[in-house]
Amino acid sequence: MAGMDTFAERLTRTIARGTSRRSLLAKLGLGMTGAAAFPVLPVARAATHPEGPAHQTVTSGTIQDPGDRTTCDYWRYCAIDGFLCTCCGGAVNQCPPGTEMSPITWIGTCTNPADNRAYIISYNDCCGTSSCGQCLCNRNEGDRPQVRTQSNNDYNWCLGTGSSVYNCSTAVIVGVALDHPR
Amino acid sequence: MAGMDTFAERLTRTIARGTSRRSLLAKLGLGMTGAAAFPVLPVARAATHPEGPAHQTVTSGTIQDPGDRTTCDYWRYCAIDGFLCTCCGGAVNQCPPGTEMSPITWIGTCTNPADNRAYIISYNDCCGTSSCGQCLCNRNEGDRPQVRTQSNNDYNWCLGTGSSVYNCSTAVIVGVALDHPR
Amino acid sequence: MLRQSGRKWIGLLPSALALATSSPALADGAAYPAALPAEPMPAVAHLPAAWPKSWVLIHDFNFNSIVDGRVVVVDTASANQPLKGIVRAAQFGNALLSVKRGEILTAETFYSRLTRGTRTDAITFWNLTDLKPTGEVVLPGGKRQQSVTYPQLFQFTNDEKWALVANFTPAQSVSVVDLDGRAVLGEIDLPGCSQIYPTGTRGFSSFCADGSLFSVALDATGKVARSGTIRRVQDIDQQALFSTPAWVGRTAWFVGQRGVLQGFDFSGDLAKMIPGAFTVGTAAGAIPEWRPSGWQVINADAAGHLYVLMNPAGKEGSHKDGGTEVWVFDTAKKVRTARIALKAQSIAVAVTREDIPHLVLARADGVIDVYDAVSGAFVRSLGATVAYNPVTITPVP
Amino acid sequence: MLRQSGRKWIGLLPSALALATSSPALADGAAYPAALPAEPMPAVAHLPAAWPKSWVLIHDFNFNSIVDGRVVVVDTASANQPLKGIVRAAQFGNALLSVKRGEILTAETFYSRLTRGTRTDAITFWNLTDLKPTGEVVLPGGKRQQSVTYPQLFQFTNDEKWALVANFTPAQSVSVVDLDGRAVLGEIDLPGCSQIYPTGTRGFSSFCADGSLFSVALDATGKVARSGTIRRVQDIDQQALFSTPAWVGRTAWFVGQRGVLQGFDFSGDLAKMIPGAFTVGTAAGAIPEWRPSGWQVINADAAGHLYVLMNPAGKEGSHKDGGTEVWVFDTAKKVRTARIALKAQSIAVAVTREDIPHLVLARADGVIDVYDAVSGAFVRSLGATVAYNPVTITPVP
Repeated sequence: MAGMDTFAERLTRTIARGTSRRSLLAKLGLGMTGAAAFPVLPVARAATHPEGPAHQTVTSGTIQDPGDRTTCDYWRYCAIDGFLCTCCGGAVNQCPPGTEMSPITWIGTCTNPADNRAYIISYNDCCGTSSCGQCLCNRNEGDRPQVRTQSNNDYNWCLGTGSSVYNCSTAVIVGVALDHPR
Repeated sequence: MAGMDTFAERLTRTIARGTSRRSLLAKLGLGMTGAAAFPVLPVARAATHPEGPAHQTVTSGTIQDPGDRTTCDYWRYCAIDGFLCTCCGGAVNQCPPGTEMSPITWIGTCTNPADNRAYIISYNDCCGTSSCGQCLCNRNEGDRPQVRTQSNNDYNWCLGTGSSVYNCSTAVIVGVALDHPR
Repeated sequence: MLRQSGRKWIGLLPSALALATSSPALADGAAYPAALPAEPMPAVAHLPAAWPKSWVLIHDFNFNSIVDGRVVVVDTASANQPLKGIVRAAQFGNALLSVKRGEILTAETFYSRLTRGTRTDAITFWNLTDLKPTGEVVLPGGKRQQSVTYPQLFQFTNDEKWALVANFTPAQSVSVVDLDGRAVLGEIDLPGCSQIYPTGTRGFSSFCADGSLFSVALDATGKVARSGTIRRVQDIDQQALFSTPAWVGRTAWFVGQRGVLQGFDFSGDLAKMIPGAFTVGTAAGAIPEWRPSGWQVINADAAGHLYVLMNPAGKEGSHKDGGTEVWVFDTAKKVRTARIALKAQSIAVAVTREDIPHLVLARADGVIDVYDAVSGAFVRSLGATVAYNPVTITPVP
Repeated sequence: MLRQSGRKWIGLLPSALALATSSPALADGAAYPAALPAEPMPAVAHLPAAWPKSWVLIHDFNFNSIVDGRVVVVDTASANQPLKGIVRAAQFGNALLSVKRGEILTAETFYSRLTRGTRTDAITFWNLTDLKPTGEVVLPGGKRQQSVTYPQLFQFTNDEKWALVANFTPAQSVSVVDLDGRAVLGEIDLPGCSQIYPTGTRGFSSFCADGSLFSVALDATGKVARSGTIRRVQDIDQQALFSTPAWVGRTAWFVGQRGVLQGFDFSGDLAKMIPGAFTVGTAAGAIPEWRPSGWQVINADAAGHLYVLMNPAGKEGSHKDGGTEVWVFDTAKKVRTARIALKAQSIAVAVTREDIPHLVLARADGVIDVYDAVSGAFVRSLGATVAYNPVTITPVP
């Protein structure tokens, strides 16, 4: 529940950050809408440069957050769609220099295999620089068609940013949905 | 010599076509300057899509003009640099629909293996549509650094066209340099 | 210091001139007495006024440079020169093909400095015969919806005299554009509803987040004349309908993520649900089960048969992976009439309107494959020779 | 017809909310009593004010979408996260790195509708710490030279207070730009001469088509104060110099297509040819002979040793194919001091200014490989993880 408090608190802060966004959300009658990034398709899991060696491993340094953040299989990416910022000059939770992080985005729920908790993951896009082109990844667990705006990852969520040009996507922990979901 | 006449005649006509171009050429003191397309590099001979089958054969239909016009080895391409228009909606001597052919360009000399004549080849670029992306080819027989403008294929020769955006390159016969060069 | 030729070079390639002044001789005896002729220039290929039925438009999303998206004109009957031309569809652009208007329309977004600066959204008109632009309509407000390519973000209505453009800021609305008048007529607010299905003479429908279907009929000035809602047309949690349907005349057939097939009649002012939904059914060889999967996952031939991309590893989250088979359905008898095994996992399916119709499949690796739609036999592969990331396919009608 | 959950979904993901209201329990016993903490956002990575000497700028020509060219910031010491950021270099763009100014400058071309419309050429200034643009200078006339990336098309002079931009229409000229004043000072006509080699305090030199080298000294307003020509500095037919030299201070070492090494002194108002050209020499194992080959084919380390990409299949037309070895030269002794065998054919070479310098090689397949410049030992590969088409490499000075 502490996790949930954190999430609710962050959600409130996130919404409070943007006035224009708040009015949009009010118009929609939604607390938080949208979608992480976009792309799609099975090519997502293929190397963008099949000739060269794949990206080498990037890990958290803590066993409670296991996995390689340059691969599509990393646990936080369960519903991501786009280039992984870890491969683009940013990090799993940071946009690359020169870009702007989208202020609102789609929220997914992914289970951390180490602590078996379901975390709320915010897939904020990074905007204002052209396609990163590295580590394209698409997973669709919980993805629904665009009619359910906040559950669809095909939107370009570079909205409310100075430019709508898409660079890459992050996967930021914003809270815990459930301490023991299984 | 008949071929040379044709070439000289065409050259005159080509120059006469463009007033602004003519004045530029006058300023330069050159009869015809520039470079075909540009690109470069050994990637030129690799398939742009290594995953898929290569382009299938496109031939002239006459044994006096032998070879596959979708491959970099075709005789007319001895000094070309760019995407082959044969693979882009055009032909070896035609730009694709939607593009504009550059009015002046670089002239190379390539030997036809069938009739053993050295032909003057004009590598006109096609302009106004973004990179075709198919059949990238670079050969540099006779290429010299940019200091010798008319012998360098690194320039984007989309000049004197409505847009300088490069799409692909042609290889047009404009005459015969020599009937039996060997 | 360096060797210097001292020779002046003015004009043509010196080597060519030097060669040309030496004494020519007949090549290889008398085999080729005449040289190849000089070829005319400038020369730009044109397209036929009536495009063959083997042609399709393929949307190239161009992931690696989304700002440079494009639509390609492809002859699926040509194994060696399938790419006929390229039309710009910049920054999550959308495209429409109109044989009646003799043009392709694109809805695009531009920045004055490619990635930054002033944003301009516009519809551009491109001639079918020369693929050159003839004009544009600027769309105000910088609100055009940007998504991975969905045909339903840019649609015709009013007998192709108007276009409808989906907006998303994330507030949702639809802009109504008079194409011949080159003017934006107005904007219809669409809170909670998305995508555009042309409906009736002059109007559209959209699916809404509460599971309903909302229809709007427009008057001659583009304002709302009438509207209506059908509740509970889909279960978004368990059986969400793929957004892009198969059109059979004014009927659209949708497939659900777990295989339901549901028709809607969009011929009247307000959409109607067609009674008698059925499912794609089951088959052996699946782990755990066959489900529809891909990007353009369902399409129809001229006779109204449905073709659905099927994936044998169906589960939650598998719906965009692509299919290894195409299943064919008779909507009158509500039965599956064929299973077509594909050479490779494919993400988009379309059916040409040729006398002998062909299936056109876009594969995840960019290859385009062509099959006989009746027999299911593989006919040819076009290779990965037309697009970086083919995501949707529109046959010439 | 369809199953309908009837559940209202408002706000958050329904599944997340539903899960969150059930009773939580400690995960996997007491192994992880605390959940991972929430992470701050928005969060954008910054770069250090002083870039490490292991960093380089790599120009990505992006053949498949030339309109979307870029320059990438790369840490050659990082095997797993070498890509540090991307800066736009649109439509045959050029870039300059200035540690003194604390910025990257790009010279680019834009069209108002990506591929058509109004053309704008401009220099844009990008901060080194956040890679964000801080301003621009528009270049009038739509004449900026567009070529496959040559560093000599965009250069500093006047202690990095001015930039020089090569123009080509095909008439040749150089625009002089006051960077801090954000103003174009003027344009120097340059008929028959190409590319820009900064010369003296405030000026430049260019190679001319008659084999000469032309130098211009500019006055404080950007006008020509003095000029001069050295005749016959190269034999373009037989021993053309690759355009891009290796810089050792204000001395530039050029290599010829057949292997001559020739230095020029650009420190004074007018360029001077350095006496004592020598050649790369020969070696066994070549068919028919070793020649310099690649795109950025020669470079230098801080100590002034030259590194040249060599191809064993040297012949007319082989000069852009890339090299399989790097040959190292001592310019004082005029001898080859080492041969370094490469793992793969490479087209660009640079040497970092680290205490232990590294060779950085861009391969034709997009892979970046790093070697010990002293021992020649392979150190690491960065994979093809930073650029689509890496063509030039600029180390942090």
